[in-house]
Amino acid sequence: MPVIAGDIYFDKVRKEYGRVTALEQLDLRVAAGERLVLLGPSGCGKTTALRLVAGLERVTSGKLYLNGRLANNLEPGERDVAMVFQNYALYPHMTVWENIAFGLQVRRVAKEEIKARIKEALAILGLEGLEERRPRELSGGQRQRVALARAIVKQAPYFLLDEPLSNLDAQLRTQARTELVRLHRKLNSTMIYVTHDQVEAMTIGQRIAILAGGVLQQVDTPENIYNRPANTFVAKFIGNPPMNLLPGIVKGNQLFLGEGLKLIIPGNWSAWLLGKSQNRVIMGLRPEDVTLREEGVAEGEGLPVRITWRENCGKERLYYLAAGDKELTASFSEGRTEPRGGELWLTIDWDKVHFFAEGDGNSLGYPWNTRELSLKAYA
Amino acid sequence: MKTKIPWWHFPLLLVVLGSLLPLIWMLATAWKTPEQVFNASLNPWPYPATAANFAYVMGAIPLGRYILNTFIIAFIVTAAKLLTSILAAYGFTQFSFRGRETLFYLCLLSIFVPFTVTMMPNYLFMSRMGWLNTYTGVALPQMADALGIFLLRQSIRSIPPSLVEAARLDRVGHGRILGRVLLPAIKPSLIALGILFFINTWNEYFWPLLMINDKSMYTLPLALQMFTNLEGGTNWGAMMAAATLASLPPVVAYLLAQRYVVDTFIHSGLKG
Amino acid sequence: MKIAREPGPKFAAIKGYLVPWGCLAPALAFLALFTFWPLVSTLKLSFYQWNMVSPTPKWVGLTNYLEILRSREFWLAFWHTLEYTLILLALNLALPYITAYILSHLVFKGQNFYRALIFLPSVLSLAVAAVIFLWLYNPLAGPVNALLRLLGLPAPPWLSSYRWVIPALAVITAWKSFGYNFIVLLAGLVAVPLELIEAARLEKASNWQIFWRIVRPLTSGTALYVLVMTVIIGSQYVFVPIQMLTNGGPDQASTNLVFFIYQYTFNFFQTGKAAAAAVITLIIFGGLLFLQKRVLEKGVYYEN
Amino acid sequence: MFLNWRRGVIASVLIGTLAGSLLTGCGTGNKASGSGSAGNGGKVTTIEYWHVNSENFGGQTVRDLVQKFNEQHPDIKVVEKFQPNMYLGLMQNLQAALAGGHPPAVAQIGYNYLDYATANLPHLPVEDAAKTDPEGQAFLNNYLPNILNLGRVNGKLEGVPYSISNPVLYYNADMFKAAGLDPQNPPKTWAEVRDMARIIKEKTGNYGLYVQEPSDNWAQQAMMESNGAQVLTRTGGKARATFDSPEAIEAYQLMADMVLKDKTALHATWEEGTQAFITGKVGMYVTTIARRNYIETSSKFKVLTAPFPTFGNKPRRVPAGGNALFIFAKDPDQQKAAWEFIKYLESPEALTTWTKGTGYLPPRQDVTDDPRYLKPFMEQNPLMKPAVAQLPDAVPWVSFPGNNGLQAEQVLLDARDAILGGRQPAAEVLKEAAAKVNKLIGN
Repeated sequence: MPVIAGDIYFDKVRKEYGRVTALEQLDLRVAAGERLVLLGPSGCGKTTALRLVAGLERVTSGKLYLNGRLANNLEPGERDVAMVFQNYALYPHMTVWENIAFGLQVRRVAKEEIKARIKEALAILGLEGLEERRPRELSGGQRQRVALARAIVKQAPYFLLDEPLSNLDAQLRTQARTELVRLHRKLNSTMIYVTHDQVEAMTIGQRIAILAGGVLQQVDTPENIYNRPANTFVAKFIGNPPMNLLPGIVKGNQLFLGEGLKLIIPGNWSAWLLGKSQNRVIMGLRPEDVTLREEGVAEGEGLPVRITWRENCGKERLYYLAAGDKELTASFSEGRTEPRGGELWLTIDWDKVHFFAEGDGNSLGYPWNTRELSLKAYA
Repeated sequence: MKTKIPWWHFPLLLVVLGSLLPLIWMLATAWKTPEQVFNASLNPWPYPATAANFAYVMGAIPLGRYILNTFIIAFIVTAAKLLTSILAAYGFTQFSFRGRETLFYLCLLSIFVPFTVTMMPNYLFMSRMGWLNTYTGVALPQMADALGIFLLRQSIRSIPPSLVEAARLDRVGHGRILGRVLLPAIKPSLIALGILFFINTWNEYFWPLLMINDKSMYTLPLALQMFTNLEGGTNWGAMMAAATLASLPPVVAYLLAQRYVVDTFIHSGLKG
Repeated sequence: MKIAREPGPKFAAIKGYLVPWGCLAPALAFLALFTFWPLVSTLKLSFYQWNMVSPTPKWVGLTNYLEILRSREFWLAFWHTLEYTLILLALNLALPYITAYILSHLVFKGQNFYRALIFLPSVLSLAVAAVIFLWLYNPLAGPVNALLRLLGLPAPPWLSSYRWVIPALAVITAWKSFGYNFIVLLAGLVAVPLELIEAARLEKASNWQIFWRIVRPLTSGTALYVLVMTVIIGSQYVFVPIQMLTNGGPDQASTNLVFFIYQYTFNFFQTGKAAAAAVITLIIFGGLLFLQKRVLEKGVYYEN
Repeated sequence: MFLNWRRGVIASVLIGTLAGSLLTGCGTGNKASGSGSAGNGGKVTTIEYWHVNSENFGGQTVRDLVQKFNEQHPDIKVVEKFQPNMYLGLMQNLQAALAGGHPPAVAQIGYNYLDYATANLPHLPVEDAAKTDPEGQAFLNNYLPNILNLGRVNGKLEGVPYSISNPVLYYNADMFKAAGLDPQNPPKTWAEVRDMARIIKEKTGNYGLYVQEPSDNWAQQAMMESNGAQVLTRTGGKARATFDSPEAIEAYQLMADMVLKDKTALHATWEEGTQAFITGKVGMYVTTIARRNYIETSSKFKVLTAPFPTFGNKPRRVPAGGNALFIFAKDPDQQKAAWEFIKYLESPEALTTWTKGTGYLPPRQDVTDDPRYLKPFMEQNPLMKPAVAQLPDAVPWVSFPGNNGLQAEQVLLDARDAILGGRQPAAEVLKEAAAKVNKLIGN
């Protein structure tokens, strides 16, 4: 059931509820056929953005285009969007079949056609045999798939999903993620997927748009979001456990992180930071990118740390470290040599370090070419 | 635990007794001869029982006609109240516009306007329109009910808004959103409310008393007063027979649907 | 894909208003015509002297108000309204509250039996209730007094006694409305999570403590609803037995504000005074509502 | 789709029924009212007749009379309508009907509302109606002058007296015997009433007396005025409440003493008092002759009647109870039909039916004594005799004038409750009440 997809364009879109601003000037283009994930903590405006596309909310200012057409004043029913709600919004008094057929009947789709489409959708989602059940007689996963089926039979150019997996247990969720991606490949529609779960975002999105406080933080591929976070918010939000962020002062080729915590910055970074003329910085270090040594290192080559707590998470081990008055996390996946404890030295792989400006938290960039990873790889 | 149970049944049984005793006496007196009425008023078991009071009542008043009058009025009022309440509840929940809350609270305020404050102008209005002694006169002022609007608004708000949103995305019109999505979802509340409206209208005394003075248009509660006329002397047996007959339809309806009625009352959030 | 016609903003605006107002219109029209317009109309009438028949109502300014506020009957009606209300609060709030608590949390068998029978009187007409009690209260032959005499107790003439007429009439109303309030309160009570009560049981709280410290605060929203309804609807319900059985007598000992207004309208045809009394009543009820909003709601717990 | 279609039909049927029932004004009620057409040319003039006669109080008699009249007058159709709650109820509905512009053509007006109705309700005085009829004056000559006066207000005949009743003393002959009293010698004065009541109480334990207490002061007026008081004194067109005179207070205090001090008299509603008498719990009962039939048939003992007791040698003065017929029709044809109907109701034949069916006394002397009409009935019903004998003692039932007349009546009712309920002595209550009434009626 391939559909002709359309693109979606937010042009300085703003949404206010009374005195509360949910979205501040969103500029975002979703390409036709693309799978975009809106990611952010609750209250960041991601669901609002989705509902604006659906027409369930009206834009306060700015323009919203669907397929190049101004959509600000279109009724939801005129927009040709299919949507899966967080709570699935299945009509409790209708059977599975009636739930799926309802929208099509309203649109006066021919009976035969309705039958064919539902059959196909049920087959795709493995719902055969459940046609006569009512929602309350279904399991959570089945309900979610009925909601999906109801959305896909519409064969709409836009496919909107509002945290569709949040009510499922962990195992089902993993399974559903792959199903969703497969489904999208079949449908070919433009899909916006809203979630607060970074794993879902990373696995489902071709691109991820991260929102916080109604402001768009970064839009990029999952790899770039992870490897090249645009600011401290993204850096901290993506990755588990989150990135260590250590404020410091750059003096020449030296970085002072605190009392007795000094690092020598290698040449390429030193020149780069000099060029940014920013001496108050925040250094970002992912927990998996640090090394702990038992033997001492030269001054400026590492930081003296102490282990305060350790956690065994099965596949990996987490170490909570104290370096002077700073706290850090380090993680070690299985197989890596583990330190025994006591006085340790933490060393850094400078190829995996991030620097942000202290004031606005924006990334200071990288001294090497940042465009090596591109969107094309995922097309 | 078992030893605990009987003790608490005692106060409950007292309450049940209080609820039932007046009814038992109504029934008993209806079957008594005038002599038994006065000389054995405490006896709840009329022996020998007589159906004379019922025969007298049936002969004295056109009972069928009164049942029909009462039913028609109760039906019109119930249907109209449900219709206006449903529409208004839909309007208050599905749209946002300036002054919506103010308007809603204004509606609610009407619950607290005592009937006596409005009765006089309404009475004059009806009499000027020539609607005294008509079903219209009795039914028209009761066709909207703020309590109904309030309770249905609560019910609609208790179902997830996404149900309606999903329908809107499917280009479902307002009529069908209401008819096929919302109403089925709040069916228990609707039924409970309908029953409540029906019983209340069936039992209404005051407004019909003002509106109707034509005997052929009486409702059952009004017919009762024909047996309490002062100069004629009260025939208690007949009066209780009439009271029994007037109560029979709602009581039978209630007993038949009893579990359902009470359950819907309990589960439909009619608590407000 | 078909491209739909894009409606102009003006069209959208009109269409946007048509449906909501269309939905609200019937209810609002009826309420406006039969509740709010009469309210205004009553307010207007309260400044006139008029007997409903004469073609020209006479403007008398505040005279109606002054005369009413100076009359003994009005203040009797006022205090009696309070008296009725207090009795009804005991019989139609406190008693059903406790009954519902017993049924919902202390008794596990016969739930349906109790519910069904306790609710039964509330499907009857107040007119029926009044007629039944007229017989029960009959001073010479009525069952109540027959029983009292049998027990050797004094048997007062309930409906013509200064002391007993108000409680006697209030009982009629209470009997008829008890079941409804009981069910409403029961609905509130069964919604209280059982875990909370079990937790309290573990603390060895007595049944009364559980009711007063846990159940009552958690159901105070429902109770407030019943309270307001008892105060406002109660005085209107009491009207029916007053009108049918005592006509406010003896010597205005059973009149209340609602009956007072009725009496001035339909017995004395002093429309203006009746209207003035209606306005005063409305102000009193308004004050009560305000009080409820400001004072009582502070202590109320709402689920949402 | 089928499902949808069916639902649509049901919905539209429901809405249709609703709208239909609203638009048509539903039914039977309205057709009869008012619409008088030109009486000539074979057209039928329809008029309404409002009465207070419930099922067990002459309702059937009214229907019979109306049916007979309609048979005799093919050009007039009378529709009878019962008004609940007696004359007060009828006045309420009448007031409303007038406000709405659809009054009945003929209605029974209780004598105690005569003044109020005349002053406040637009009507056609029967005196004027009679003038248009050549036989009118001759017709009015059939009445006793003091009876015809009952329909007069300020000298003008406003309504034709129709139902007449007066208060008599019923007594339980069996109980008299049980108390050692002579059933053939009922009390003639109130002093005797008080003594006998005491004896009955002592000997049988029952109450001695009950005087009716409905929502009017009819029987109490009889007591006060028989003691020489005037409830209302009219001087030069002005009326003044005078029921606080020593005579009035004395009469009332006597009653209060029997209730409160002697505890030989019952203070209860009319309903309860009647029951008490017919179930043999009260020895003597002062109430209207219009209740004779009910009392006689309901009592299991021998009931006798005596004239209303007097105060010593003072003349007996009993207010006439019952009603006069008023014309409220506005259309000339209807007015004519109304007058025809009144003449019929007041004809000897109709009055005979009326008296037999209700117990009211006929307002026309020629009916009572005529063997063709009521004479045989009167002979068979000796209980009627005292009432007939009292007719010359009839005085008008007090009707308070002015806009507040109806409220004045209520003040007197409240006073009765206050005195007999023991709130205050008669003197204080009546003084207070008289001041209030005087204020209400404009003094």
